[in-house]
Amino acid sequence: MELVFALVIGALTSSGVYLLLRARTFPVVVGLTLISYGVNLFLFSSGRLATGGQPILGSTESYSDPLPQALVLTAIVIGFAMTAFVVVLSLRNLADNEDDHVDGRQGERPEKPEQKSEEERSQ
Amino acid sequence: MNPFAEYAIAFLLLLGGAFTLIGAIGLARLPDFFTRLHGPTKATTLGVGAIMLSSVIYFTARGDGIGISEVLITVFLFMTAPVSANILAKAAMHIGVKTMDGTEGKPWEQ
Amino acid sequence: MNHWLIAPILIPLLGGVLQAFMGYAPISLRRTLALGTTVLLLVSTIVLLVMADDGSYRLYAFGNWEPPFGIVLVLDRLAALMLVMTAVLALFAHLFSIGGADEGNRQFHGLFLFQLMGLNIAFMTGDLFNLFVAFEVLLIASYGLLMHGGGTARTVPGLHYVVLNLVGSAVFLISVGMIYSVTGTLNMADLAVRVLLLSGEELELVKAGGMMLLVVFALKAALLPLCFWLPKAYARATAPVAALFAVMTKVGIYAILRVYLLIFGDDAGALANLGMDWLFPLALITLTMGVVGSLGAQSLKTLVAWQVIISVGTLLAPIALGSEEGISAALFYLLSTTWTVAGLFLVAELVASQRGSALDKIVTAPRMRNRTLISVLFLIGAVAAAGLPPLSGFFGKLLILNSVTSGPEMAWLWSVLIIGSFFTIIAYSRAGSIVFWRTVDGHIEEPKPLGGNLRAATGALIGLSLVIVAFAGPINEYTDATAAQLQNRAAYLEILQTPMVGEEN
Amino acid sequence: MSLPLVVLLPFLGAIAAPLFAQGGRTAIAIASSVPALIALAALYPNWQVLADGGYVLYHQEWLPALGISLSFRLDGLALLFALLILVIGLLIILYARYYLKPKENIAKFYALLLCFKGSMLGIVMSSNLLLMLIFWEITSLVSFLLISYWTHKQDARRGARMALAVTGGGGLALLAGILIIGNIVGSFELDDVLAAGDQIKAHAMYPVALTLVLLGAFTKSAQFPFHFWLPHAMQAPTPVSAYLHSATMVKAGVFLLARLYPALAGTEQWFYMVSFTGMATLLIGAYIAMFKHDLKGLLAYSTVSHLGLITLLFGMGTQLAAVAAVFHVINHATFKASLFMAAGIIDHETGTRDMRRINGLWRYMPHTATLAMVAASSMAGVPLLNGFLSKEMFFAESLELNLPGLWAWLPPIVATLAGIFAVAYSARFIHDVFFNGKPVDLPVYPPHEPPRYMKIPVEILVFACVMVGMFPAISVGPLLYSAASATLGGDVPDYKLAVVHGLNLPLLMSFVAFFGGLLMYTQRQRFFDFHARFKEIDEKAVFEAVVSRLATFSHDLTGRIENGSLQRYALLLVLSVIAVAAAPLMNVGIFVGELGLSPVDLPTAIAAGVLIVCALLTAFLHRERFYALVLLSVVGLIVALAFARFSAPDLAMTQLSVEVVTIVLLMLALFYMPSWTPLESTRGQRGRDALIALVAGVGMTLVTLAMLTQPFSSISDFFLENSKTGGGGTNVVNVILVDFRGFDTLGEITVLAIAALGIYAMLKDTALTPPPGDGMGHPWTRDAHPMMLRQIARPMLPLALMISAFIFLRGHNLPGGGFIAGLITSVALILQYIASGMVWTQERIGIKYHNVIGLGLLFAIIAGAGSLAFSYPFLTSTFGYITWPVVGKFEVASALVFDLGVYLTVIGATLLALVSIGRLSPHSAIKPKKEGV
Amino acid sequence: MLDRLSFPQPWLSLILFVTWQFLSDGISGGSLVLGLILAWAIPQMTQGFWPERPSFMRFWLMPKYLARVLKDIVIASFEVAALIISPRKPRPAFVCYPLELEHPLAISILASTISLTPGTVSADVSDDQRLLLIHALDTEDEQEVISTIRKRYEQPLLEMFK
Amino acid sequence: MITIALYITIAMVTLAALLNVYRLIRGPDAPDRVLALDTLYINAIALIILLGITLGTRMYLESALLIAVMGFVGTVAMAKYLKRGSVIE
Ligand code: NA
Ligand code: NA
Repeated sequence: MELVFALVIGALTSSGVYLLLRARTFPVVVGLTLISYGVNLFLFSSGRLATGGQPILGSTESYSDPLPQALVLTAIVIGFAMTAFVVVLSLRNLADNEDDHVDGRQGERPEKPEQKSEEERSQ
Repeated sequence: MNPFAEYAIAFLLLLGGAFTLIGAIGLARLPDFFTRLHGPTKATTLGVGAIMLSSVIYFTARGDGIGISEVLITVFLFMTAPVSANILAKAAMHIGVKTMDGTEGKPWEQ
Repeated sequence: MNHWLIAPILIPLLGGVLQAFMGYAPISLRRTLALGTTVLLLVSTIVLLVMADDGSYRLYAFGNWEPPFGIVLVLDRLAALMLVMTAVLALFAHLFSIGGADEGNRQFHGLFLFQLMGLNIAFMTGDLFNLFVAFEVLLIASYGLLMHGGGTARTVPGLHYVVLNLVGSAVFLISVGMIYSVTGTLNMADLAVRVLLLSGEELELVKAGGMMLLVVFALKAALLPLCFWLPKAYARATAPVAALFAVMTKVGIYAILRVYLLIFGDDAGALANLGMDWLFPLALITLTMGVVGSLGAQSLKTLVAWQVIISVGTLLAPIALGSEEGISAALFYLLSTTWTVAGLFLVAELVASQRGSALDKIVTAPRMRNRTLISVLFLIGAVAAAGLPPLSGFFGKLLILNSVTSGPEMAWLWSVLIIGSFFTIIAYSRAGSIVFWRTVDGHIEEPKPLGGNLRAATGALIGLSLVIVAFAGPINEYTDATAAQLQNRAAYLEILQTPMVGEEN
Repeated sequence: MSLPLVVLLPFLGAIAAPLFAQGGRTAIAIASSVPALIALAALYPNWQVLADGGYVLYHQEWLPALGISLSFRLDGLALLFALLILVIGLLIILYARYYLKPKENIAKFYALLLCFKGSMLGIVMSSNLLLMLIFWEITSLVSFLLISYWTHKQDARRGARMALAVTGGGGLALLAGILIIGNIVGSFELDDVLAAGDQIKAHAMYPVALTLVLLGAFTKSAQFPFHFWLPHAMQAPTPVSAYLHSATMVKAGVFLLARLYPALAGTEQWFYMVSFTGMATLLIGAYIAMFKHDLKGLLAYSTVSHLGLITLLFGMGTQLAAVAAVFHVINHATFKASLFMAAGIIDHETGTRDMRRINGLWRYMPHTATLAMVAASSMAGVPLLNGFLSKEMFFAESLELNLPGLWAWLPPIVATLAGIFAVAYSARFIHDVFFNGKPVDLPVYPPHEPPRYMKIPVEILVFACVMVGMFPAISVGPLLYSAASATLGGDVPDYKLAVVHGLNLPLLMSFVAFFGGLLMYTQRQRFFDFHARFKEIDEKAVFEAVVSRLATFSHDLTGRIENGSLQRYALLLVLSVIAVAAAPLMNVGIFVGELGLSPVDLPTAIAAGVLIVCALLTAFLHRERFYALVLLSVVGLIVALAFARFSAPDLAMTQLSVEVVTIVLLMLALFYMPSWTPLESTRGQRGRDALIALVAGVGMTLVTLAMLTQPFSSISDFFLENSKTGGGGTNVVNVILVDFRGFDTLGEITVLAIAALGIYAMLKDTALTPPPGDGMGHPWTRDAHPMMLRQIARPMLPLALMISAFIFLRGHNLPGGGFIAGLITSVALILQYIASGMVWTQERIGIKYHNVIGLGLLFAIIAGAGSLAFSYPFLTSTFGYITWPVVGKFEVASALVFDLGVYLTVIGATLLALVSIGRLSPHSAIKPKKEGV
Repeated sequence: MLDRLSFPQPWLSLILFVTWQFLSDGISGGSLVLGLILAWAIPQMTQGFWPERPSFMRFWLMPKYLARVLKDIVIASFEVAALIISPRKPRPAFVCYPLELEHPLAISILASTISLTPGTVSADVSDDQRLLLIHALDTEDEQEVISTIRKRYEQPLLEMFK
Repeated sequence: MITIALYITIAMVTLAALLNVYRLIRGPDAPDRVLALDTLYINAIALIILLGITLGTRMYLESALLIAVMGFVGTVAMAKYLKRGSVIE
């Protein structure tokens, strides 16, 4: 079980990291989402894996660790807020720069031309 | 547990499983989108409905009180499945997915 | 339990909530309330500073749950120092924003106050996961603030900043998971106790987690090679936001100080001084990179943004060496550089507002309005930033130089710091002489008048470098005491014994 | 107390002087003179102590941690320099009163001059090395501002920057040197340092400290090869040149040599470094001075040369040489300051400083000419003038140097050669300016004598030259003695101050120099021709080019590193994480810990397999964006199932609801984006990224495996034990969220709230043009709100609200709670938006989401703050059981109010975020109102 | 004023009340009171979201209709299952069904019924709500499909929504 | 008996899910994928119910309910995106 779970987290991380390194906002956002799935599962599993041990008092004999669950719940909600923000930011990027690159190929108005008037070159 | 309940539960489970599987087979096997649409909308819905029913009987028979959530889920599924099918069909017609050879009539323009 | 401890969190929170409700209230009312909140915050942090100065640790246990089970706030000298530093900075940045930078977006004041709340939680929390939450609060507010002000220039750097920090947050959570999975606790003091018991695979897991945490903090602190998100983001942020952001990298530095001295400090056995051997060379390279960046800067704001990077390197080098003197020196410099850099961002904004289309670019332009005032402010700021006498930056750097006494570290730190200062002087003198002195004939359309708020806020932040010099003795005593307190791990651990309300006697 | 006052007074004056600007230039000049007058008066009472070989000390602790104290020390050396600074300073103030044009900002000038004066006094009177360094660097800064006083002149700005770079940089080296010395001695107090000379010289770090200190001294005193800044600093107004660049600031370097003489001198390193630097400077300065056509340029190089002379004297290391050095400091200050002032007068009156145009001024300004000629003669070393005396001492000392073999000839030859050059350029100064035919094309013609008062300072200084030259023992004897005594640390050698010491070798050298110089001057054209063959280096241009190159290089380098590519930054971050985590993980031998692996059941394995396949497919097929989203949904669904499978019902529910909201959000965004990502990366890049991704994934797998198989205990037993009794609920996760760790939750809903507010703010004036149809060429359908969907959405809302209420209320005891309930309500409302559109739905909701968010946070805060009234800490929960008729017994918990806050915030934030995006749609009739102030 | 206290959608309220009793762990005083509150409050809040509520409806005919549909679903499901499993190719057809029902809710119920009963899926309703497009999985005679639907489902619905 | 029936059912539903995933990956058109996803959601409901019966707990029923709700909304949103572009307008 542990191996399967570990492989799942590994696959999520790998896919997420690969997408994170893409050149456009959309894959990056998808990559971040995958990473956060992986991270949530990881944090969750820091309390170890249990079957049928839901931490509802009285529902079972032995309980799984409730603390990581609470942490992950917090992490999920925060992750959602962050994802929403970054999605909207990529929309803003699209609006401002008319395409969705994040690799420096656009969006940056070149600063070079203004260099001419440097003091050093004035004479 | 009441043996009658046990039989019912087992029967409903197997029935539900079978229908779910058949719905999935339909989804996998049928030739075009519109024919595939038939599998999930009913076979799967019915299959899950049967499993729900077995769950209701199971927990009721165990004396955990009447399980109504399952019924709620089933009702909900029966209400939504046609709408999902409808809106997906509309999307498919909009995109203009191919219909299988020998289909009578035509989808509407969207 | 002393309820003053939650004041720096509740005050901005309530202020922020109020702002959320008041979206459509007249701006004057919103401004008044927002500024009032900041003033109240400052007052509360000063109270805490006075309390913390007795050298004891004060604990605030949320929900009256004793640590390590509940979340606690811990007030000590370091926390109080960070709180006051931030509140002072915030007050002036806020005052500046009221000069017009807050227009065009009704959420500005709310975001500003929430950001302060996040910062203050980060400075006070004694819980590792709550530190994560604090980071998220201050980050999400900073994302909003960074994008404040319209225009397209800040979108791309904003996106970089946000995405990198999201990855950082993910790494933070992984670290928390790794550490929790071995120690089974989240309270920092408890962690400090438990890491001593580790061995074998468990130890390595915590070590890896701790190192990843260091990467997260280094990302916040903008340590090379994780600093490249900063210059453009800061340079393009609205001025008061950039000024407030001067404290953002310091959160990373604070976190390194807090977590690494407490959990992975000298006494942490096999985990002692985890990662510090990485930190020192990286700090020096960061400093160098900052100097290179500032030499190549083509606008004042970019120049100041790279100064932030320089500060980070300057601060982390002595921290990495870990001596009490070094930490004290770093704290002194921290205070100085944070305020100075913030002030310089505001100066750059004044320049931009008075130079027509040339803005704050380091190019020749027609003579700006209000040149005398602005150039004097720039001069003072630049002297303080470059670390020349007689302003605060000099004393900070001097303390840092003095804190290392021998060995190759001394040679490296001295060379990099001193040569770096030299090139910083060149960068500032070049920028200043081009921007302020070199003028061409031409017309500048009537600029916005420099309102009293703008002058007062900028003048005050810049002037603080003089105040620090005037009170250098007491401040240094305080930072000495803070460093000593930080090094005394055992004293911190006593918070675990604090009785809860109703348990006293 | 008088010592710090002396230093402080000029600074006070700098603040006060501008206040007199209203009163005109004379008023402000008088006001600016007051500090120096008071200072002189304050110094006077100390004279007797000094004359007796003692010194006055003032000590006040400042920053003990740094070793900086407010220590001042007045001894002979300090007094000598203080007098130079104060007296010449007074003369400069008077002179500048007439020199500056009426429209120029004289207040600023005087203020800066006074600041300079104060910091210069600080240098010479500090008894703490770090304090001295502070003043040292202030002089660099103030001189920067003074040189660039005429900010509109490019040369002035450049000269100033160069001066700052060299002297400020030297100051930093000096700082390092001082810190080393302080470390060796254990104190920065001058007394301690001077007393520890042997200790310093014996220390391993001595050569380093010495080099650094000398770097400071040499840069400040314009020693070769740092001499180049000084001539360019002549772009300053002449009073500045006269004051800073002849009398005071450049003397700070040699002052430092004198000050630290007992501590550092007397070693081979000292001897070679100082004397050879001095020698080179002496010769090179004198040589170049001959060829300068610019009056001030000539004086500047002459100054360089004389500073070299003084340095050489200090370098010799003999006591007599040191005395000569101190003596020459005085003499050079007097004649050079007067020469600068004369040059300034000439410049002022003729409008140029070019000696090729200035000729025959004797006819126009005989008075000034006389003064200048006397001073220039002193510079040349003509007997009966003060320059002659110290030069003789110098010649004598140059013969005393014990260099091996033929090297012994070097100093006297250099000295004589420099003497020849000095005579030559002095002759040129006299002849070329005041005689040599008629002026050529002067900008101001005819020139005449300057205002009366402008000449007074020159007269005074020239008078001093003559007095010292003729009556050295009377005029300067005691001062020199006490200064020399202070320099040498007590034992002054026997020396005689006489006009002529008789016929000896030094006198012969003087003769050679004098006639050689005159001869050289008469043959000047040959030398000029010879010199013209060498290309002259314009140091300023070089400096500017270097700085400019540096700036461009830095900019390019920065641009290459900080290239604006998120990919690179993210790569660096990922690599950093991998790098730091790798080392410890390498030490983990076997990643399967004590607990070993447990068996896996088939459905779990299949689900995991599907998840893995879908995750990898998402990565590999991401360019087809909608497909990627569908795959992502599968992943999200299986993650939720995993939570359920491994005993986390709350998480499963949260994950499910968040997942669908996220997908809706992504689709809202995808509408505006290209539905395809074109292939842009190279195969190599993809391979590299895949490799890194693989490493990251393998790393996480191993870590997870190691983690899951370690035995474990945690603080959670406490939560399980106290959840019911202390928190009043049986759903431990929920009790943790609203009670044990309620503060996290408060932070978390704040995050949600801020995100929504931020999103709203960010989008309110964003305009996006959506594509007219999908990526495959189909225009969008007109049917925005299909009928069946609308019909199903109607009953869905009340049903969902009831489910929300159910999930909310049971949350404390069973899976559920505020978050999940809030998300269900949100999703139900989102369905209304999807089914019936923005306008329709918004009309019916009728509340501002901002207020819902605010209300939610407020509920949470109030629930938390209630306990404060009972002086329990924030967020202390309370619960109780109440029995009502009909209703029966039920639980009332403050945590429920907190959870209600969570519920409301979640709804407000989720909907505000989604609706803000929805409003961008061109079909939406709800347009964001343009926000005013 | 009293209007505000009424139950704007009594049937909905009833359904909510009953459902709540099922959801709650057994019927108790608490669940009754809470159910009553919810049954009142939720329709108060959501009534605006259901503007085109049918003004008249014979609810009592509903159970009979539902029973018939359920029976059809179960029986016909086996047919479809058989079809899916069998190797025979289906003979699909798009059928335009002219609607007699007018109320949108009624049309929706009919369309849903058609979709749930095996062999047919409602693919679309025309803009003027006069035609229903049905996809039949395996049919030879379109008219038979139309008449079956008309007889078995639309007529009862017309009764209900009279 | 129930246990055996349960295992067989779980196997069938899991197999069904696999077939859904096959269709989802195979496509060929976007509506096919969404349809497959929708079906997968419904299968997931069945799996959760079966999990609950296996574990003998009803703690996961609400998760199943939520899958039903969320699956529907997700499907609707995706379908609307495919034909209309803007999901909320
Ligand atoms: Na001439
Ligand atoms: Na409690």
